[in-house]
Amino acid sequence: MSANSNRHTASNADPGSQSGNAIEIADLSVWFGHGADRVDAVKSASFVLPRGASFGLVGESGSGKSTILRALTGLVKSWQGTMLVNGETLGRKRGKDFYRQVQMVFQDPYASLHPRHSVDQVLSETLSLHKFGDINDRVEKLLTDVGLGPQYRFRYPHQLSGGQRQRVAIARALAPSPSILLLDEPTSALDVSVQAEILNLLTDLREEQNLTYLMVSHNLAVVGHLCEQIAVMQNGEIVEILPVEDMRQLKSSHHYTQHLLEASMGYKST
Amino acid sequence: QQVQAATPKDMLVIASRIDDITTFDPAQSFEFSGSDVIRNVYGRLVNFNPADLDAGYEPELADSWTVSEDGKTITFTISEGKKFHSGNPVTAEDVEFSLRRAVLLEKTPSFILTQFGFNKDNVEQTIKADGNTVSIVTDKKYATSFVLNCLTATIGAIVDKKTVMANEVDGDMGNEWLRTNSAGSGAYKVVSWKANESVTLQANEDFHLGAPAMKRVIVRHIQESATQRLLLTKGDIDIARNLNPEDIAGISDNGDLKIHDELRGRLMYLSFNQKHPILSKPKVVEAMKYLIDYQGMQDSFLKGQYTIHQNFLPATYLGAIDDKPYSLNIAKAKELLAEAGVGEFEIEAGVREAQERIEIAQTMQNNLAQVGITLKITVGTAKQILTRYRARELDMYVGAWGPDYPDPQTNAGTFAFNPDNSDEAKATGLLAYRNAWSPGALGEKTSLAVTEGDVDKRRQMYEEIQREFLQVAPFAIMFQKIEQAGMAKSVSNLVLGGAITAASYWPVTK
Amino acid sequence: MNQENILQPHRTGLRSWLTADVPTSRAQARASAWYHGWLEFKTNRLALLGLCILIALVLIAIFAPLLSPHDPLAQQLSNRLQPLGSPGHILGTDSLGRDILSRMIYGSRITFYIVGLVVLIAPVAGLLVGTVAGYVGGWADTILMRITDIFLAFPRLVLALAFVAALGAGIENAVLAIALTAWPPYARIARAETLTIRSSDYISAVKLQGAGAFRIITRHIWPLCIASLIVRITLDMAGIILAAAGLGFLGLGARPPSPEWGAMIAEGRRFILDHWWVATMPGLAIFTVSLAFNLLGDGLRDLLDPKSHGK
Amino acid sequence: MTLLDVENLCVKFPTRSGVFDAVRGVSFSLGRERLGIVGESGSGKSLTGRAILRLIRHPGVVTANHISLEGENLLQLSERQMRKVRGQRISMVMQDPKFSLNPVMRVGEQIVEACLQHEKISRNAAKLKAIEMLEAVSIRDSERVFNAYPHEMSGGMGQRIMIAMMLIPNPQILIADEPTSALDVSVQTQVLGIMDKLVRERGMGLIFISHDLNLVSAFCDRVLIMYGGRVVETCQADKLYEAKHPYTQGLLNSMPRLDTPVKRLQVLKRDASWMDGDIASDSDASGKAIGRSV
Amino acid sequence: MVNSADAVVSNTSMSGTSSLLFRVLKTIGSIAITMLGLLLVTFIIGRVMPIDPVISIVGERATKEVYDAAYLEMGLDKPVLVQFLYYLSDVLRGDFGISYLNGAPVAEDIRRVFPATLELATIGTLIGVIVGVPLGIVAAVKRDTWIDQVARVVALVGYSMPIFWLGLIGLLVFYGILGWVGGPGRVGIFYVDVVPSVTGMILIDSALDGQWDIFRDAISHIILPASILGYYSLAYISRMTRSFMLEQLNAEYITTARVKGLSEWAVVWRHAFGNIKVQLITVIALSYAGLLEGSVLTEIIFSWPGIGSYITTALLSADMNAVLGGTVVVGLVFVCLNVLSDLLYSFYDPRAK
Ligand SMILES: Nc1ncnc2c1ncn2[C@@H]1O[C@H](COP(=O)(O)OP(=O)(O)OP(=O)(O)O)[C@@H](O)[C@H]1O
Ligand SMILES: Nc1ncnc2c1ncn2[C@@H]1O[C@H](COP(=O)(O)OP(=O)(O)OP(=O)(O)O)[C@@H](O)[C@H]1O
Ligand SMILES: [Mg+2]
Ligand SMILES: [Mg+2]
Repeated sequence: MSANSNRHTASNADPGSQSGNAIEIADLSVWFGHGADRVDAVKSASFVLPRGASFGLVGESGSGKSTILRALTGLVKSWQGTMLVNGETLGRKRGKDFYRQVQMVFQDPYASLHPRHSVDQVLSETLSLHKFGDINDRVEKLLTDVGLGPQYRFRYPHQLSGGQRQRVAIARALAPSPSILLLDEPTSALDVSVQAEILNLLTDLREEQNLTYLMVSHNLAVVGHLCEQIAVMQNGEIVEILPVEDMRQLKSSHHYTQHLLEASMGYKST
Repeated sequence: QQVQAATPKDMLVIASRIDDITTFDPAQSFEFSGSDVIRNVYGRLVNFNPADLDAGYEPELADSWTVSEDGKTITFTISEGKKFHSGNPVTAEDVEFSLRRAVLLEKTPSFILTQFGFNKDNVEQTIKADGNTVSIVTDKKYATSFVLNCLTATIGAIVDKKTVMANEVDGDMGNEWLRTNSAGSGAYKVVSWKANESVTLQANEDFHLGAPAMKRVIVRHIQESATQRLLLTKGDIDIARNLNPEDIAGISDNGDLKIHDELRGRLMYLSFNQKHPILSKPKVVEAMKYLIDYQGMQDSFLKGQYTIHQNFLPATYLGAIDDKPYSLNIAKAKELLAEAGVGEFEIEAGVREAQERIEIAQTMQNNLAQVGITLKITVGTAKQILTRYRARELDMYVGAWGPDYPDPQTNAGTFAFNPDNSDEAKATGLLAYRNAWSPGALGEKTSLAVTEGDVDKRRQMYEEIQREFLQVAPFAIMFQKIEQAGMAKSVSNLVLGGAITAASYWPVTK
Repeated sequence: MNQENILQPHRTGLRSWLTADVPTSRAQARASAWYHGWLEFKTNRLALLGLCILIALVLIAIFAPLLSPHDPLAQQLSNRLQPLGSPGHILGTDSLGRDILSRMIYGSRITFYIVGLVVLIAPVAGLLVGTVAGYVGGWADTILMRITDIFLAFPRLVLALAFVAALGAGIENAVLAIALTAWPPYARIARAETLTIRSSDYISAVKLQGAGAFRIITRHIWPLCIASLIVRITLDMAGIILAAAGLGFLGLGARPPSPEWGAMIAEGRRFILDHWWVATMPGLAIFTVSLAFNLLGDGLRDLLDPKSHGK
Repeated sequence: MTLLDVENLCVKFPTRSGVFDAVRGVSFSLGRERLGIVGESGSGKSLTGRAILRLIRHPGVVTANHISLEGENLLQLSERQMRKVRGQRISMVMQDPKFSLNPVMRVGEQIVEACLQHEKISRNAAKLKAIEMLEAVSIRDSERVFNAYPHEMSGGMGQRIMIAMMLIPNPQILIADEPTSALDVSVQTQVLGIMDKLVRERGMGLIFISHDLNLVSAFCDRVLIMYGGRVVETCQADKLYEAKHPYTQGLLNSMPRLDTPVKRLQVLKRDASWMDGDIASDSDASGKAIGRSV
Repeated sequence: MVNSADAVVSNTSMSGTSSLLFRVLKTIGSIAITMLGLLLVTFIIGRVMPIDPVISIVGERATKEVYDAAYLEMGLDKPVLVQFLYYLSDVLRGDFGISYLNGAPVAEDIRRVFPATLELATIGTLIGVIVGVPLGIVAAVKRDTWIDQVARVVALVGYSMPIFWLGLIGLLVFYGILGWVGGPGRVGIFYVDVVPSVTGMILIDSALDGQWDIFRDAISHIILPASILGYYSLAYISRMTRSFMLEQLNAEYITTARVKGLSEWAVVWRHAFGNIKVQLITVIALSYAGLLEGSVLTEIIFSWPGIGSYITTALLSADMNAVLGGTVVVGLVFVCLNVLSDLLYSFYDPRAK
């Protein structure tokens, strides 16, 4: 596989960031079930994210993109390999310290908010879990940060649109002031106009707070907009890692990537 | 409309609560429904004639008997020509075997015999057959009437030795086999018994009083009075034995049916625990007896099924008296309580889950409240309440007592006899003990009465005992049971056994 | 989605405070949520009817001394088993000549007491066991569910009797005994629900905040399991009241002369062929209560079910 | 030639806070062509499709001046007659294949059922047809899929099964609600090819609902742009990029493009005036109300 | 590439066979554990009861020697654990001891009373299902109309009117007044003990024996109590059916079915009902198990010698051997039904395979 050889290219690609890597993943394998039921969802994946980088994971459905994020956050327990976050090796258990550095935004804004908790409850619970003081002020600030006014503070999810829900989910992820944000298809459930708002928000936040992004998407255009580097996955393996510029110019060495790029240029009536 | 179903002419179908049957072995059976069956299946040395219960015991399997000089030995001459269902003749050997067996098996009712001094070790000497006679030797002199009355009890039934021993398992003297089978000489034999379901009896064509008219008797277990009533009115049964007063009233104007009343031996009483500091005051006990609405209850929810009776010997028993000094008198009760110097207090009554008893308790509660006594009623299953009663934990008990055998001793010996009142004695079989009451001189009189050979004297002694008992005992005896059986018009000659024995099916005709 | 109409003209008054699109404080948000719930609930006529019946019954229970024409305990043996509509006793009298109407009125107190206690215990216990089993999974799940099965497989009466045998008789213990036999089905429901909830993104999201199992179960899972439990409880309500009466048979329920409805039915059962009203009137009372609970339960389910808020 | 003509279609839902107008006076006509409908989420695209088939359930209310299928007003048909229209004459591919297939019925059974509903042929013949149809939507392992349950299918397969099922009775009109959203780009091409063929060779009318402006402009003949329950603009598909309505332009601009990167995406500024415009307001809608369709 | 997703799917479905054995083992294990727990609890209950088991056997007037002998014979002097093991080995041999109440081995009694209940409960459940399921479906389809409300009230009456009330009134009307059905008991008095007991269920026994008169008579006796039990379970079954159906009728695939032009009948029965079968099985199994536990009051009113009244009578007279024996049998049946419903579950629901 070309994945390992590309590893260094990835870290070289971002000279402007502070020293050190935000995420280093080496030889990560993840599986579900055991015995005959075993599904190998990720097979020895490796990549490196420098601080402040924005990294995209693309690939066909079921290729293990989400699984990598879930393994990183400890939601999946059965994995093997090495994972480093801000220079520290991750064990099986993740403490609160870890969650103060790494947060995740889920794909479906309709499923990621508790249907009986108001925005206020969601945010203040998160803040109090991380032992923050002056929760009131912080909640308001978070809401303004993600572009929701204080008028949304006491609403319940069913009173919000999809885009607004996704903003709340982002605010929740920002609450512990993490340095790394994992984004699992944050806009795929939204329509284009709302997608644009969320993408702009993410761009702004990254600039303001110097965040590191690891983003999963099947939409190359979205990844291309937000990321500097992308990894292409197929069937649990990372088949290629390439800078976004190469992608735009359809320069890729792997045939699957090539196929993906071509197809995403749009339907051609025959 | 469908035609009234009717039972066949030669079949008697009885609805009754028979869930108390545990066995048909006369040496073990100690329940009402069991004794009904056993009375019809087994002969005894002496027995009651259903046509004339008041006449007392008469010869049955024994032709005659003699009593020795010292009054300790009774010798029975066994009558000739009577046969068991198996065809075997009834012999002295069978009598010897049956009585010894009852002692040796040591089942619950064995006390009825062992109270005469028989035990495992001495039965070989004390109960002996010789030719066609059997002699029994008691440990001291007892009233002959007492001994013979006891022999009319279920435990006095004579079993067929050959048949029984042929079915012996592990030295149980046929106990297990007799549980569900019969080996008697009576009018009927047991065909089948399904617990909580039915008992079927088949007529014995060779019965020494002639073949019974009813060839088959089926007793079905029907729990509910209302269900019994429906079956009766539909003609699916001939006799319903557990109708409550309301259902009796409901069928009273049904032209096809009639109601048969018979005074039984069961008493309903209240008792007061003498361990209770207040209840142990004689005046308080007396006040209690004035707080019972005897008349009111007899005329309402007990209507027709209980009659006021305030002494421990049921009417028709030797020595029974009909004194009824007490009636509801709140003022008098207040007076007595004031004399005793007690104010308001609270007591707990234990009642088992029988509706009439719960209602008696509630009536009591109502009356007690009027003199400032709070009655807490604890309802429980029979076993729960009895367990506490026996452990002398209940302040007050709403009880019923049925005599074990047709002799005054059966009740005198439990109501008015309690030689050792200490907790260690554990004489839980005695009602006096259960209420922590020491009858004192009354107890001695009771012991004396059983040895009195002269019947009239003996009667007088019991009358005396009862009159005193009525005054001092912490028992308020209230009612005697009247059994009301609803039956088809055509059924006649049914005798339920009065106060002294069980039902007889052989005279019944339809 | 419709646009959020932020610039709504400001109205005054309590109603507008409650219906404000933009609540300004937690209290207002909560009150507003309740108020909206109420508005939605109100549209369900039948549920409203159920609520009214229950409120009426609660009022009857509270004001029993004022409402009942007679002392519920006053006996009059000479006046027993009076039929419906007899003078002074609209619903007749029972075996001891007590006024049935008065007894039913007082009995509502006991009924609510029983129902209240059981409802406080059984579903909570079931919820606890079910959610813990469902959320924690693995061994805890196996053990808890086996225990649930054991209790479920036990004849209720036997279990209740054993329980009371250990604790002693009395209405409180009877209620405890009923609760003890009633929780296993709730546990099963709660577990099934938990299994679907626990893998959802919003639970993952709180896990990512480092929240512990206790917090997730109590704050996040419980609120969602309640809807289906409510339906089940309201369906069980009649059963609970009658179970208390059944225990009365074993001497474990209310003590006489307490006018507990189930006990009244049991007492009246002897006369059912000739004096049917003695058992039927309290039976109708139980029917009314369970109907009311049932209607209310259906309404609450609609209200609480997160699916009905889909959009 | 016009197959379907819809005039002033409205769909309303009574809610606590008053009546919610989900579709407000939509009018269009469909010939033997590919008509695309685009618009943001919640703009009433799916409801328009369902309303045509009279599938809006109580308490929703559908009104229109007329919905005529080859001159026959669907609103006036009885429920029984309507069942003859559904599937056979107008068919609809539902939006979410995951929830739109019966989970406990085999895939094949569901397709055969659709086939037998309108055609008197033997079960075996129907099965053959079904398998043929599955192959047509490029499902390779069609025998296995025929005997499989929906949960064993991936999202993309589900979508193709759905399409096969709806095409099998040979409808005159197919309403396809986001039929390719879960498909891999290459399969998407094939599936679109089939629909394209049906339109061109058999003269089927196709209503193609989608989010994807690029796809619609490339695939369809005409495009309706919906906003807030109304059609705000109709244009030729190839002229989509020249659309005049600010909403349409906004949509186009807010899409990130792989070939032309921008620093910030343009965000749609919604204008209250888009909600009402040149189209008749619903108050004068005089169509026959259907109290309760289905 | 496209079909890589398909490959994953087929992969998982292939592994189904090997996990079947695992599932069977697991099921057997869980039955065993549950039964062991059940036995432990019954054993503890037997000890906890404030009733002296020795007195129950020897009678209250027994002498000290008799008492002590029985005490030793029953092994009550041994450590509790040893006693439990004794109990366990007895039960495993099918020996529940002797009933104090009627002196018979409890196992024998249960063999007699359980078939009676089984017969009654089975017919009751059948009635409950045959009426309750369509009622629930109609109520769901016609949600919030008067039909729905009537169905609700009918069900609730079944639930909240005490069962003996219904029973007695039923007897009075159908037996007493109209004479349409047989009276209390399992067969008429002439037929008692006529057919040989093979299964203990009179309907089956008489049919096996070709005694159709008795069969008819037995039917006329069972129909009323079974209907009353059926009414009771109908209440529960119809409510649950309704709520399951409502959920399905709102599902998207129902709209799909309508798009195909299917008739309402096919939509409701073939599609929606097909999806609730699985849940219904669990509900029906639970309610069947509840009836098998014995509806004491019905059995009493109809003089039906079943396990419910057996256990209750035993309870009332503190016949602990009978209570515990009955409990174990009821528990076993319950657990088996549970497993059976799980099996049916995996049979009917493709997703559970
Ligand atoms: N809990 C699970 N148990 C078993 N298999 C799982 C589980 N979660 C995911 N998988 C399998 O792991 C593989 C990778 O799944 P993953 O969700 O990471 O895919 P993805 O790349 O995110 O796809 P998508 O674009 O559809 O979200 C898939 O084959 C999936 O079926
Ligand atoms: N049963 C209903 N009750 C009330 N409102 C409804 C109902 N069904 C749909 N709506 C509302 O109608 C509007 C239009 O819905 P529709 O499904 O047509 O949107 P859409 O354009 O298809 O959106 P998407 O692209 O997300 O599928 C939405 O706001 C939706 O919330
Ligand atoms: Mg994913
Ligand atoms: Mg849609």
